[in-house]
Amino acid sequence: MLAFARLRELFGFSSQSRALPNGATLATLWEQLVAERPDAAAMRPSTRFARNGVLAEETTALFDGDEIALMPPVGGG
Amino acid sequence: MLAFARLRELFGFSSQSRALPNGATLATLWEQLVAERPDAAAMRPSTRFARNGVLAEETTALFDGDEIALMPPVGGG
Amino acid sequence: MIAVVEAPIALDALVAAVRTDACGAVVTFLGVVRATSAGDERPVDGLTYEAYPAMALSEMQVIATEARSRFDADVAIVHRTGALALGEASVGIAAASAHRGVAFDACEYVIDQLKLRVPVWKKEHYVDGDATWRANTIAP
Amino acid sequence: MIAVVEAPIALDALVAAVRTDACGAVVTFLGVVRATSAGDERPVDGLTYEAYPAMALSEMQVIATEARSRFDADVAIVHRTGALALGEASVGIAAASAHRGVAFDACEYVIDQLKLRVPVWKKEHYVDGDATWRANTIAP
Repeated sequence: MLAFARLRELFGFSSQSRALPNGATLATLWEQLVAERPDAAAMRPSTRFARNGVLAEETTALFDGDEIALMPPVGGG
Repeated sequence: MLAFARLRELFGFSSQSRALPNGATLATLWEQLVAERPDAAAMRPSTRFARNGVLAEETTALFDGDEIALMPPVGGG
Repeated sequence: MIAVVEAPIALDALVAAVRTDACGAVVTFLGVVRATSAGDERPVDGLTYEAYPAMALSEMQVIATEARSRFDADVAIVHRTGALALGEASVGIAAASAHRGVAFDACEYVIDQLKLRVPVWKKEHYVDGDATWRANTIAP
Repeated sequence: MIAVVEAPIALDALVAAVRTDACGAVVTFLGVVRATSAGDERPVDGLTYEAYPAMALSEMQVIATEARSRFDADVAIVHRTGALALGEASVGIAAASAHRGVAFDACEYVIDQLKLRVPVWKKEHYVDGDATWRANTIAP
């Protein structure tokens, strides 16, 4: 799991591995993260997820070895 | 008097001085040139004149020391 | 040339990457660090850019392919990451085509799409010592 | 920087001439010699450009002033004269502004106006040995 920019600073990691229950989705993962850092809850509307380099909805199921990215609104250019 | 590009090749000069009668205009000058090179007549519709670096109509009166330019359609860029 | 780099962006290399003998026009865009940001009056003394490199590269490649198919123009895109000082270029784009209109259109398309879609983030560092992550505004 | 030059055009120098700390965007245009010309299928192996330098400079200056007042962008314009080979740049333009939209608009305005108004002429030299003075087509 990768976190970028403001989310990286908020969660305190740029890369982290994590075990999830069977049937976990991106929503499951986000709930875990918010349980640890309640002030992250307000970031949910602006956060986008990617699974293996492709944008993904929070209903997306996760599998062993997936690379998940937590991304705030982009600011490139 | 300066001639550029195809007009330079046609008239055979890039720069030339010439005496004109009192009251001469750009039209007078062009008539002199065409008298010398009749095949230039067909170039008249596409030719533009400048007097001292500024575009000028053929009715423009000429004075001693004027720099006249004979210019085909531009092709810069 | 599609790249995310740490080193300064070389404009001539971008042009060389897209120009062919069929091209009559090469349009380039440089995004440079400026002294004030939209919507914030505090003077800026630098930016830090951060990317998700693998996804940034694939998204830039998709945008380049779109530009080629929409505009018949070849494009090169380089985004720089790390700490940038005032006046340094964060992104460089070159678009080459037979005719200038499509080269302009392709270059503008690429920077517009890059700002919307490519996973890169910037933090503005102000002269007063503060810093803020600044998202791109979405055009109306 | 407004110039008519014999030497190759240096894009970095054009950018440096217009960029200031208030600029977030620099757009450049290079017109380059290409292998075929519009409306003629014969392969080109080079162009010769000729200018009326004094008037070309003053007209380029007028266009730069128009670009500044219409678009709030600073522009640099350099036209090269003499014999140019395939791939060499005949004209280079840089436009710098706080925001990218106006930099694109200013750069495109300058090249469009330059092609209409600046007293420069080009002769196309074909691989078959023939050569023709080629005027710019007037946009409809």
